[in-house]
Amino acid sequence: MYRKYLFGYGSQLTMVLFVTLVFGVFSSYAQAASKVVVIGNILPLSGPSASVGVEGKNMREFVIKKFNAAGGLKCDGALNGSKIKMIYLDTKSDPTVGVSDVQQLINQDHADLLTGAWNSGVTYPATQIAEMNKIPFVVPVSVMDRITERGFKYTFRVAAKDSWWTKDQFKFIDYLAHKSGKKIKTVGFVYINNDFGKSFDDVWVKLAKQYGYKVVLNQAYGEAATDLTPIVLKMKSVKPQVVLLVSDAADAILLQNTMASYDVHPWALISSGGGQADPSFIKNTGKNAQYLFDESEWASDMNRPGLQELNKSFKKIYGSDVNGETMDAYIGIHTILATLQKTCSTNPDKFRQAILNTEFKGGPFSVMAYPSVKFNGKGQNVNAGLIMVQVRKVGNKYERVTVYPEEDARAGFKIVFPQPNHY
Amino acid sequence: MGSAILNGILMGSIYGLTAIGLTLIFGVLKVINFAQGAFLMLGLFSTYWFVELTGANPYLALIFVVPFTYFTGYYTQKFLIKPVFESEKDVREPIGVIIVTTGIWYMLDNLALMLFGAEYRTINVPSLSEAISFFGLYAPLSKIIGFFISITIAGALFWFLKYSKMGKAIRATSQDREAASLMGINQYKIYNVTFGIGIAICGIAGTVLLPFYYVYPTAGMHLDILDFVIVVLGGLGSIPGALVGGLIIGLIESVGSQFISYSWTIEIIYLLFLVILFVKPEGLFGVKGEF
Amino acid sequence: MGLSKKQIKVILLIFSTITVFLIPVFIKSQSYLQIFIVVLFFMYLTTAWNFVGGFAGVLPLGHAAFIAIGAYVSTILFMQYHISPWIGMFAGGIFSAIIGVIIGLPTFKLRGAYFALATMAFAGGIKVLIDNIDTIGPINVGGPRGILINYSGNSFVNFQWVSKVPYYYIILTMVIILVLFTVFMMKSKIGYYLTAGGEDPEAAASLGINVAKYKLIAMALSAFFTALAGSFYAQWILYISPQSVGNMNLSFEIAFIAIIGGRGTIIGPILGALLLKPLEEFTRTYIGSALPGAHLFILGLVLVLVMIYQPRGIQEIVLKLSRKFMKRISKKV
Amino acid sequence: MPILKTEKLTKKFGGLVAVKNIDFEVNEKEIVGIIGANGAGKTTLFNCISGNLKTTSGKVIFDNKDITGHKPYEIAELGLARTFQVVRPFANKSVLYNVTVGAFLRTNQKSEAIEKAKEIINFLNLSSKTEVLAKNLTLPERKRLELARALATSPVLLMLDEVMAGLRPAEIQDMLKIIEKINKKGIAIVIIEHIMQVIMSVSNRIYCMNFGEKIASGTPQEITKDKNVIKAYLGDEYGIPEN
Repeated sequence: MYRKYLFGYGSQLTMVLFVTLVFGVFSSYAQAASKVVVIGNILPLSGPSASVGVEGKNMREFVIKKFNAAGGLKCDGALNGSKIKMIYLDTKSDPTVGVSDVQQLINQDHADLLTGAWNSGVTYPATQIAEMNKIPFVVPVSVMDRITERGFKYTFRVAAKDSWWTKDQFKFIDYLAHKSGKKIKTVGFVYINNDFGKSFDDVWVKLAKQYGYKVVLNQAYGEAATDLTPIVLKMKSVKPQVVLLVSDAADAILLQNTMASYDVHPWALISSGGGQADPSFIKNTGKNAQYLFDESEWASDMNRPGLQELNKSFKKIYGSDVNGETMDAYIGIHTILATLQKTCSTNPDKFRQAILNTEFKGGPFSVMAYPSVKFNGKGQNVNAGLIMVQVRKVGNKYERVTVYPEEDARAGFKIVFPQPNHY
Repeated sequence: MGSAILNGILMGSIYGLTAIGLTLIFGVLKVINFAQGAFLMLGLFSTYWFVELTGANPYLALIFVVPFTYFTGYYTQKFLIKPVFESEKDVREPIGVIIVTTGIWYMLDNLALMLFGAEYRTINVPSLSEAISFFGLYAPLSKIIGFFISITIAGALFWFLKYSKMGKAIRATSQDREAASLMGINQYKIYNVTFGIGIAICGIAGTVLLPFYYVYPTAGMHLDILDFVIVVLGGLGSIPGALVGGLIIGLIESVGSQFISYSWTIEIIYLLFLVILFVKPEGLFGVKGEF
Repeated sequence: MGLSKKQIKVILLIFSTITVFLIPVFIKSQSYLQIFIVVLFFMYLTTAWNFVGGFAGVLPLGHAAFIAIGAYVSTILFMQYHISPWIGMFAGGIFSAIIGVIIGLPTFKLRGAYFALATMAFAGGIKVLIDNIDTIGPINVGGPRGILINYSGNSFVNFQWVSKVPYYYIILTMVIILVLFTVFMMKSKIGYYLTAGGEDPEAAASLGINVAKYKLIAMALSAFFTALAGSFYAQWILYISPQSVGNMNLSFEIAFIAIIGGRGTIIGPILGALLLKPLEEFTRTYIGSALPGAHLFILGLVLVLVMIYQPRGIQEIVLKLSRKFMKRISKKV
Repeated sequence: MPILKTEKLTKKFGGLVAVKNIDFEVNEKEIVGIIGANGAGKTTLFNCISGNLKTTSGKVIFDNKDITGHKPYEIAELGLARTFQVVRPFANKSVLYNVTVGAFLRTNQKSEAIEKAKEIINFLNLSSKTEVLAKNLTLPERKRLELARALATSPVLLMLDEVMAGLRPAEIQDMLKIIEKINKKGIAIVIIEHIMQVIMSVSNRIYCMNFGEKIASGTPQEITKDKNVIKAYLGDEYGIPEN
């Protein structure tokens, strides 16, 4: 009797497989060969991180359109005159999808280079696939330390890694204390319980010990948290002087507004990019976010040549200002372009050699916060530096104002510490 | 600590409000509406757009939100859920309806994503969000209003089911479908109305939440799971149960995180959920066929 | 020369078996192969889910928990104790089966909606638990950061290859074994009893069937096989995290694919995965980046339409079509 | 010698007493009828015996064993089979499949089970429907299938809950013949009916219930003459309905 079943299924299986096969053969024929360099982008275009994913995509489009319009690659070699073809795939912030995207980009779309992922959790396994296939992967954002600590040859990270972020945060606390002459004794940590938040918290705890701060608050909340009042109330009762944050966009907004509504304000609130850097954050918190410090790789008010023009033309097309996320995409894509101009080839080893031996500065790189991009042997940009912005009232609006390091601080703005309405 | 307890009570009642629609629909249709969170998101978005476009007080949005969500629910039941319901009439463990509601959830969430983008949005009404203090306790006005709306809605619904003609018909249908239809009650009409009311309550919950919450396409999902816990805790189908379930969850979250990390309170909630399911699956207030 | 229907079926079966085995020979593109692996992976998961969700007649919505258990057990054994994932796979399976029985004991008392919620809560609880636990004694669980499995070159013992081809054959073998197992099980007393208990527990009990016992057996088997897929996943993606192997959407997806295909039949879950996963992949690639959300909207729509117009799953249509097809062929040949 | 005996069996639903102090006996190889109007407590009594309902008080003794509170499947294993008032076949399975499920109770071998199932299908004149799905059967066929399935478990005692309901007179006659045929194999049978006449001819003894209580018992002849029965029951419902 089951023989009947097996045979029945066999015939159906065959039909479906046939269709799939035909489909596969056709689409591989459809791939026409032409002189283009294919850059595969994996980004969270839907799901929880969709807003940053879409922004990153906009900036990449912006840069590449201009680049192609200006005639594409101009270099000495085979690729001279080549245009860049960008392919975007959605990761949904899901590692499995990310890995499968990378597979597809490498094998089906024959991507020469890869970039993106945004979420560390996706970048981490995705770069491994790229490494196994010897396809260079330029990581503009993901900060998880371990991404560049596996001895990979074809993974290059432009962003600063998380241990630098945390280290600089503690340096900054020290600086605040020093500058204001106040003694800081207690700190508190509040973070979203994902790979990003947990990685930061681990280092914070160690650094607090090292700096001799007492940790009076160490609260994680899940991605599904609907009400952050309990954490705010706890903060109110233990009163840490400085509170460090890691958040995604939704919870950053929720936390900030809840703190304001309960009038709970530590001396300083220092966040780590992420949610607080999302453009929707200030839009949705405004005054409530005043005096918040956010660590960043870049800020729009930095006095850099060409920045205003860039911002203007970008805003004209996409309707939003250049921000930290889009700037990361901008630098990442320019690093790739500059390297390609050098090698004039898509050979991965030549790419590695060129990217490691170049110091990227001037031209499009002059809008960065730090002077240049320079990679070490592990593929980490060693120059990636961090700055601090503080949310301040400018005119009748609230803006991210660069306040640290001092030489980059916006004219007329001094750090406000401790914030005037602190507990 | 006092403020934490107060917050637990206020938030709890609002959680309860978000779950009332779910429990009502289950009580009558015996269907778990997995699209609950998506409809809540609909309530949040319709409130948001009302406030954004008219600049009116958020609670005024109710005059638009309630009919809008009511009819959305009414026609969702009529055109999407009813056909499956009918075809599954004789099935002992009907699950098709659960799946349809999940399909609706996917559709609504992603429709919102396509229409409004993934951006987070809030309405900022300082007078509502500022905490007011009494007897040394603090709570924002928006949550206090939310608390009273929740209690009022629960009470009004209870009254409606007990004394109005339609309410009696709904209760009759929930207790015995066949008997009710023998008595001349059109059971599918009753289902449409019940679904409409359930979704309208989601809409009201959206209006209540927005002044201190935010909205984006998947905003309802977090509350979805919470709502399942709440209704099972209180007893599927019981309206007072939903309120009490909400209060318990609110208090665990709010008071629990004064002692342990907030992310562990969710684990406690899950554990409690499982324990209730195993030990007392009818929930705290679950009297069969009663609200 | 006339061929009987049976002979045609034999020919088709042989042909399709050969085709399936030759796919990696024809399809050089690793990314197409990846799609085939994804399809087979889900075919396997839905078939394992079907033991409980189909034959035992309830709606489990927490199978991601078993995937997570399988993935974590084999990965922890491999990364920290250097035990081959092949062994870890079975350790994970057995552990998962035990958990399945423990969770099944009380949950099978619950009916319909409650059972669905209980399994969902169980899976949710497991995910949050892993999220909150960094280490258990000497064991490094990794909390929300997950565990990255070191890539150490082609090695059978380590269950690792650069090429996707071995993964294809492994998951294909797993699917074949599982489907054969299902076929034989469903034709045995256990299968008869399971189906009977699933269709009408009360009537089944009156025929002397200890329904709860057979449901538990189904649960244990389902949990065991699902966990094997978890271990496979870990070695295939080389990275696991509570988000990737334990999340609710995964549980839902497994259930939906099986249901759209046709639960409680052997062919249903297979067909579901065969048709839905490529569709999903296709819409995600070609629509997803242009209009985020459109692909999931389509999935929701398909789900609703299938439930309204084809509640027993698409297997019914396909069976009808293939019967017609068979008739035409046997006339012609 | 009684094969089944209940002692002061009582079942309450909340305040409602559905079955009250019933003493009931079935002897080996006997056919016993239980009659009573709708709501008299017949099916509840059945459910208490078969373990589908928990008894409130009293005892059920089957084959000299106290089976009060046993699970339905344990009771079925002991050799007490039953059918349901509303037939409950496994609708999407064939007749053979349905009956084989029953036959599996006494064997683990599939071939054996199928053989026995086929035998029983023949015995009940269903052999032309062997491969038909249960949901495509007519009502009388379904009733026979339900009977076949129960019979396949090789019971010592078979309890039939209104197997004639909804059948036409000719079909009822068929069914009665089948019941007699089964009984001849040595299987004791209990039949519930609310139409008395139909089981008069086959029953050795009859119990009459009203509002949960036993109001009379005895041979069919005695029952028809019993005052209580006539008063409570026969007045308005005696006789076979017109069609």
